[in-house]
Amino acid sequence: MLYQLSVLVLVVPLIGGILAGFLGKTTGKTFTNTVTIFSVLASFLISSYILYTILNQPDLIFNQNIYRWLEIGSYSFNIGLLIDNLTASMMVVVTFISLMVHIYSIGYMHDDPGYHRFFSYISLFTFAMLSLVMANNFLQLFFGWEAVGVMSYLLIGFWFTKESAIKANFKAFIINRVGDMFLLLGIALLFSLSGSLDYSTVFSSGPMINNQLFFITENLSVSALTLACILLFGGAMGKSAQMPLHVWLPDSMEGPTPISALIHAATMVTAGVFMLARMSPLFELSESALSFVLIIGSITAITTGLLGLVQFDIKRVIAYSTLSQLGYMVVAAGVSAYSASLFHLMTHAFFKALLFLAAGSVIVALHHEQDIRNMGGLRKRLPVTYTTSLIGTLALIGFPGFSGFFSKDALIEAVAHSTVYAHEFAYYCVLIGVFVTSLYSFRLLFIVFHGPLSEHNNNVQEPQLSIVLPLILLSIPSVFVAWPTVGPMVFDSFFSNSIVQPTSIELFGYEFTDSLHFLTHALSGPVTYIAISGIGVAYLFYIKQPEIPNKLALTFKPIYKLLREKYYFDYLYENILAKFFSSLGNSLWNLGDIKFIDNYIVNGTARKIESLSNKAQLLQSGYIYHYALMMMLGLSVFLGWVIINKIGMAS
Amino acid sequence: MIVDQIIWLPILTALIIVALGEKRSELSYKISLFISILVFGLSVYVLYLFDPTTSGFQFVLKTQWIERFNINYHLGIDGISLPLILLTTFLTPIVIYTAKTTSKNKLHQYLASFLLLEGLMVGVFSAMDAFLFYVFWEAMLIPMFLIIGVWGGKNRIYATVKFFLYTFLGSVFMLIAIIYLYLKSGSYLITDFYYLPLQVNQQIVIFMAFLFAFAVKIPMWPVHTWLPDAHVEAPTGGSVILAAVLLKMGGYGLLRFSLPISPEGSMTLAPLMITLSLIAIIYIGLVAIAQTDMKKLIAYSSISHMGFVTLGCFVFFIEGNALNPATINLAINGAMIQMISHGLISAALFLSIGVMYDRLHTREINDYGGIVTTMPKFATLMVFFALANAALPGTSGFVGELTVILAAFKANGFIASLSALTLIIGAAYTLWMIKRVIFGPVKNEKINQLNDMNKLESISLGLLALSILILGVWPKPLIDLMNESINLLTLFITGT
Amino acid sequence: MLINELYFILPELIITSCICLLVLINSLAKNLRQYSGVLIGSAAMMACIFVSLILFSENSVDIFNNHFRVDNLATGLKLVTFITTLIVILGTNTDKLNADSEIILIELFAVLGVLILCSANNLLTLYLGLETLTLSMYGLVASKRSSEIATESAMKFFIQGAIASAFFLYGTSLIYGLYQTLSLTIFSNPDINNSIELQLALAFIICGIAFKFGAFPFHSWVPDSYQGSSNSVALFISTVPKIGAFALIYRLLITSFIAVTEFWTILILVLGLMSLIFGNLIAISQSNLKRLLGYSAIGHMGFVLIAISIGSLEGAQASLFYLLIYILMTSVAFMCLEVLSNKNRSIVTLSDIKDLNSSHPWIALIMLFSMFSMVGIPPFIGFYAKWIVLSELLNAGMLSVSITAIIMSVIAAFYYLRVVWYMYFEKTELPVMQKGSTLIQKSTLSIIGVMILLMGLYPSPMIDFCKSIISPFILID
Amino acid sequence: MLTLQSYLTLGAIIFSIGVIGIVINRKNIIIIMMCIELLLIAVNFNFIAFSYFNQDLAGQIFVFFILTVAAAEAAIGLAILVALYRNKKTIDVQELNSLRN
Repeated sequence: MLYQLSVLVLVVPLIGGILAGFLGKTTGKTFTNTVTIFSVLASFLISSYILYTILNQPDLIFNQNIYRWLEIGSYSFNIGLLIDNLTASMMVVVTFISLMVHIYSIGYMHDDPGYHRFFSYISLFTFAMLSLVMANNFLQLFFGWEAVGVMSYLLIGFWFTKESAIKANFKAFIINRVGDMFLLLGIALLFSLSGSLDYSTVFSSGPMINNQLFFITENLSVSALTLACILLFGGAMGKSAQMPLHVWLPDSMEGPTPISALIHAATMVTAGVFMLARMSPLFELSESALSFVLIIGSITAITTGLLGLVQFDIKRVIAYSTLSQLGYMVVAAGVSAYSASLFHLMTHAFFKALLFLAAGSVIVALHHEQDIRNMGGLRKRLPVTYTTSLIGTLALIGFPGFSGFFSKDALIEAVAHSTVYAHEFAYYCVLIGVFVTSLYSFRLLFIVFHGPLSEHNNNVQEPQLSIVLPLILLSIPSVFVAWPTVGPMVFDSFFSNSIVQPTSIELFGYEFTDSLHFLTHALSGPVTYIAISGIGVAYLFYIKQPEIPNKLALTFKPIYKLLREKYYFDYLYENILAKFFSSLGNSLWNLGDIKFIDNYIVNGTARKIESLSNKAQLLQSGYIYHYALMMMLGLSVFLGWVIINKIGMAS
Repeated sequence: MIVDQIIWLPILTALIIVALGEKRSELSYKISLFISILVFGLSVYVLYLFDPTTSGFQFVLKTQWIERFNINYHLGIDGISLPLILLTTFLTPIVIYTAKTTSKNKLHQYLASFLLLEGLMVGVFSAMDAFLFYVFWEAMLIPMFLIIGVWGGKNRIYATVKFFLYTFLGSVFMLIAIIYLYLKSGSYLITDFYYLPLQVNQQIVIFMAFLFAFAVKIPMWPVHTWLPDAHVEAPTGGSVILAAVLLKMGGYGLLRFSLPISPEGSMTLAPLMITLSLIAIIYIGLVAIAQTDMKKLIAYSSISHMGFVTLGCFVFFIEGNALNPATINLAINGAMIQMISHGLISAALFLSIGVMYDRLHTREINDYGGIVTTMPKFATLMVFFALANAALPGTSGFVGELTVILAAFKANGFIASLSALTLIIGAAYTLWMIKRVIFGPVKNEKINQLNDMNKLESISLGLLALSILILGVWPKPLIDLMNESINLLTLFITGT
Repeated sequence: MLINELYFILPELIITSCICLLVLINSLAKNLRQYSGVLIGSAAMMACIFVSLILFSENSVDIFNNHFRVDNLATGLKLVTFITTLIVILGTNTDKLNADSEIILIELFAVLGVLILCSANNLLTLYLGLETLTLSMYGLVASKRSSEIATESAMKFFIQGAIASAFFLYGTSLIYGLYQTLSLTIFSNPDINNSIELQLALAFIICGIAFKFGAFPFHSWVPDSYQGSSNSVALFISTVPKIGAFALIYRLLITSFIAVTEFWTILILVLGLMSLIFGNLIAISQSNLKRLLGYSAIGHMGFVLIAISIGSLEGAQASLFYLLIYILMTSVAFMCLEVLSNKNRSIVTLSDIKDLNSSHPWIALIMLFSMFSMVGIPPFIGFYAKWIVLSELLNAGMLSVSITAIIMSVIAAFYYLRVVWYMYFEKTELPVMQKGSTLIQKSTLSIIGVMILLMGLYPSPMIDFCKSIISPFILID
Repeated sequence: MLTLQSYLTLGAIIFSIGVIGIVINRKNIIIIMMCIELLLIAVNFNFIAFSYFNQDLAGQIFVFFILTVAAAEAAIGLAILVALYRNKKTIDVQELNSLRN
């Protein structure tokens, strides 16, 4: 029963997407959005039902193959479903956000020529994402992994006539491919060790793998498992945009705003985090892999947050905040507090989607104006948007009581109590990160909504309902979702059937009784105060004395430049690596192929033969006495040969 | 019997069409289309009759041919040849169908050449007698030579002569090897060669002799340079058949001759072969990035993809110190799938380029841009094919590369990692082309005038897209077809 | 018993009588000239074919005091000669020029010479046959009296031919001096001593033979006479005399002088390789189609000689097989030219056949058959020729030689391809638009053109034929 | 007393003279034809010498044939020469080189 339902969850958006894609153009907008929205709604309802059921009857959890994809000798690769708490909750999150975005897009994409294309893409994306989270084996994981990548490729480049857009989506795909390569290699390594791609088999053989070695050279070797985990995490770095593979995410803002909300904030980018949680049985076995994860995560959390401070594109600011939040989640995974990271993933999904959609509604209201320097004082004009984005911001910085507060605090607790290598470093990173987060978030809020209202924004008003509704719908969970869920999800054994992690005591050194108590306990920690101080500084900088930031920028010019240039990563990738490889290809082609092989060897031989033939035909002078001479020489050579032979024999 | 018909029906039709002459090319178009579809039907019927649970040859047909040298007209089909035959008979109708997109002079000869090619290619894949194999193998050069030379581009003569001499030079060494094996075994039956007791150094020599022929066809670096020229100059149909089927003959030869006849030889030379494959995958991939001509780009990508075939054929030799049948199975199956899927994908890509070329008469990437705004349907398919070429999961392109990489990793992590670079490089050159050709602002007025695919084009491209998708979503049936035969091959390789 | 000895030389008699008949007609009834040659010639050939088919069943006899041997080889080669000649005669233009120069009459003389060569069993007979053939060939080449190059090439041909026959005779004289006999049967005695005198004599004789084959460095007459003579003549001299040459080498070396096989095989091998290499190399840089075919003929003769140099029975069979196939291919090639040209325009250079595919698709196709057959691409018969020679070479363990041969044939492929690409790929402003040739010619051409393909599809009969006429009992070892 | 040896030597010398004559002659064809006759004479010399010393007639018969054939050959040769002269108005060896590649 449940199995059929889950298959339905998977298939319905696919069908919706296909219908929209093929018939959308002819049948018109209403058909398109109805079919897609209803399909997504259906899968949302079903997945909520599934979640509900397995919460009540945990024995219904199942891991079943749909069909055998490939069978070679003893190896078999399957397509299958693994439905447990982790999957179910992810399904709910994904489908809910996707539903919101669908509804939102009705308004946002209203007069876009590619309307039906857009809807079919996002439905297909939903399908891909679902197949990623519902996978019960690496093959399907990889399939979903790449499929979401492709959908994001198509959606970033949705406005394909914009040079910047197609540049961004190309970049995004290639960088994701780098991650995917690592993921594939990790999968291959696991396969070569365990002989299967099914989660269950691989995980069960984890301990056995653990003490195997992978020989880099005859005498130099590493633990195969650690290598595998790091390779897998390499994949996560690509998808979840961790340093140094993060550069694609800010550029991906070239896509329509709903996409930024759906793919580049809520769902796809969290695939990496989800994968880490999924692979917890393996990661838990390798201390060093965990600390690698931890270090990468904390670096990302802090550095990308700083970048958010100097951006003027409303969406880019949020994008950088997404990056840093992803860093938080990875950090949590690094200290093996997977539940916390997943919890943060969930809350973040809600409030970040909210923030993006709010930004989107601002953009729509201002007729696709994205530069915050041209905004200001919009709170009177856009009350709903203002409130909702305020809620989102508060949730983001982890203001007490908001969902973000619980998740972030639990996460930081975990880091504090961690004993993994480099946990102190991580701890300071996340603490500073909290400050930075609130600073840039409120900078954005203040600049956009407070201050003087520029006159050309005078007649701005709230966009239509389909845009505003999702904001309201999303702000509800952004505030409250954590209250009931934090206990079971983070501290209790909600994920115990899908994730291997230490007990909450070991993790947080704190006995959870109820959310309120957790709140009060959290207030004893530094986090909240750091966050509030961040707000204060932001108030000072952007309301009281708006000139300070510029002063700072001038005083710390090099640092400012470094931030503006995003640590020169783009420069490195585009102007050095890309250039290098294309020029390498060029020279290989010109020198290797054309000059050497073709001209020198192939045509060279031809020329040689031709010249030989020209030399040889000089024999045919046309003079009879030459011919006669040739004949005579021929004869005399023979005779001479005979005689010499004879002499040779004689002597 | 039926195999016989699959071979000779197209060839006889070709003769008839030539006899019909230029006046009745309309009629000959109809005839050849009908026949080629009929032949495809026949081969599907073979598929239906084919028994995948047995490893040996089926539909065997044997009659005396040249008594003096104990040569027989000896045909048979096994799991390795059947998929390739299906590929051939599937693509030929498409090529013939799309022959009408542009007006050609001497259309009848064009069609005849393709029918001739089809028959000969099926002959190559179904010959059980080495001599017969060689006859088909060489005879193929003639129609291809004409196709490139008569209906090709500006520089066609250079290209086609280069193609001919390159391949001819390669295959004569194979002839010597075949004769040598005959003198040893007293028969030209390929399967008799498998049982010959050969010293390792003899095996190496024989392997090299065969390699000359197959490496040129596949083509492997450094004997690949005929391919880009041939592709660029060939008419669309020519490129399609060239990339989709002719290249596969090389891989087929490796599986049919080199590996089972000289296992120790292959074992000894495996490092060389693997190196060449990796060079093909990486070096050629990088070269592909540098291309400005779409056909050249796809040609180089073909070489790079065929690198996976050769890798799959040899990588298992370096696993540990003992051969592991499981890995051999995995790798060779991977190589086979890679061949089939590359056949479909490259065919599709060349057809798509043909679609654009017929409209704008240029293959330069820089002359294009923003195709999608005027040809949305076509652009969708083109992007799909491009992604398939970049080995996107869910398309057939992924299956082969996945299996080969898995097998490679079992053998050696570094070779696997190097070959996995194709994920990046392949995506880079394919999507780089897509970015500049399909997307972006409309480049010039001509592109504004373009009209989307007509019925011919959409049907043929659609068929290809469908088959690529199906193979990608559910490759199991294909594997089940080959599994037994490949098991047998594995036995020969392991020498048990 | 003279009468039943005459029965065995019936073909020769028929030819001779036809010659006389032709001479009479041409001199008495001038108006019949134009067709008399073709009619009588072809009739004679058919008769001879019929007769030699009967003789084929007879077992071999030596007649005229062992001067004349009629065995399988003789009859078989004669049969081939007749068929070839028939084809040639049917393919020859029946225009005024050919009629005036009575080429068919002279061709019949040449055929007579070949026949005598085929069954000569005595150095004297051999010499007479040889001269009959050579002299009439001089006449043929010079038959285009009014043309400069024809006469010039004839002159050169004559001089070289004379020198060659002198060489041959000198060798013969030495042989005679050594053994006081001219009868070949004596020489086939396996225990004659391998003296230096004998070797010197053989060296002289082999030079003579090499000239007949047109092997390097005795080849210069081949391209000249092909280019100089008219297409009709080239068609003849490129085919029939080669049979005589083979008969010569077979009678004189393969079946005689078995004792010194090791010696003469080396010389033949050297000649073969040289002609293979030089013929094909020089052919690459030819623009005149007939000259090109001449050099390609040298290359092919290289193959034939290499095959003979194996020195075994199979070698001889392979070389005969190659020779017959070469004759078929060449006659097709030259007949294409013959059919295309008429008195207004003679097709000689490559540029003449540009875009032939548009004007004469069928003839172009046949020419393509012959060209690819010469390259050695299956399924055309030329491939089997090369393949058999190669397998015999490998069988004899001559790997390096076979690789050289292979490489050379790949190089040779280039100029054959050039002919094809001129016919198919090039465009031209003055296509061949003339209808010079008769229906008979066209149909003959079509038949033999298709033969190239059909024999390729089923070569067994040809192989068996060669096997049967080179009967094993000769080689004693 | 003359031995076979000396006859053969003489024949050889004549033969070589003939060949060399052909090769080094740059003037006209008539000389070449004479040289050819020399070659044949040398051969005849050999034959006769052999047949005399070996007491075997076949050689002399052969010589008769050679003579006749030589006559015929000369006839044809001269005929060609005449035709050639009619066309080219020269028989100078150096100018007969129109047949080249």
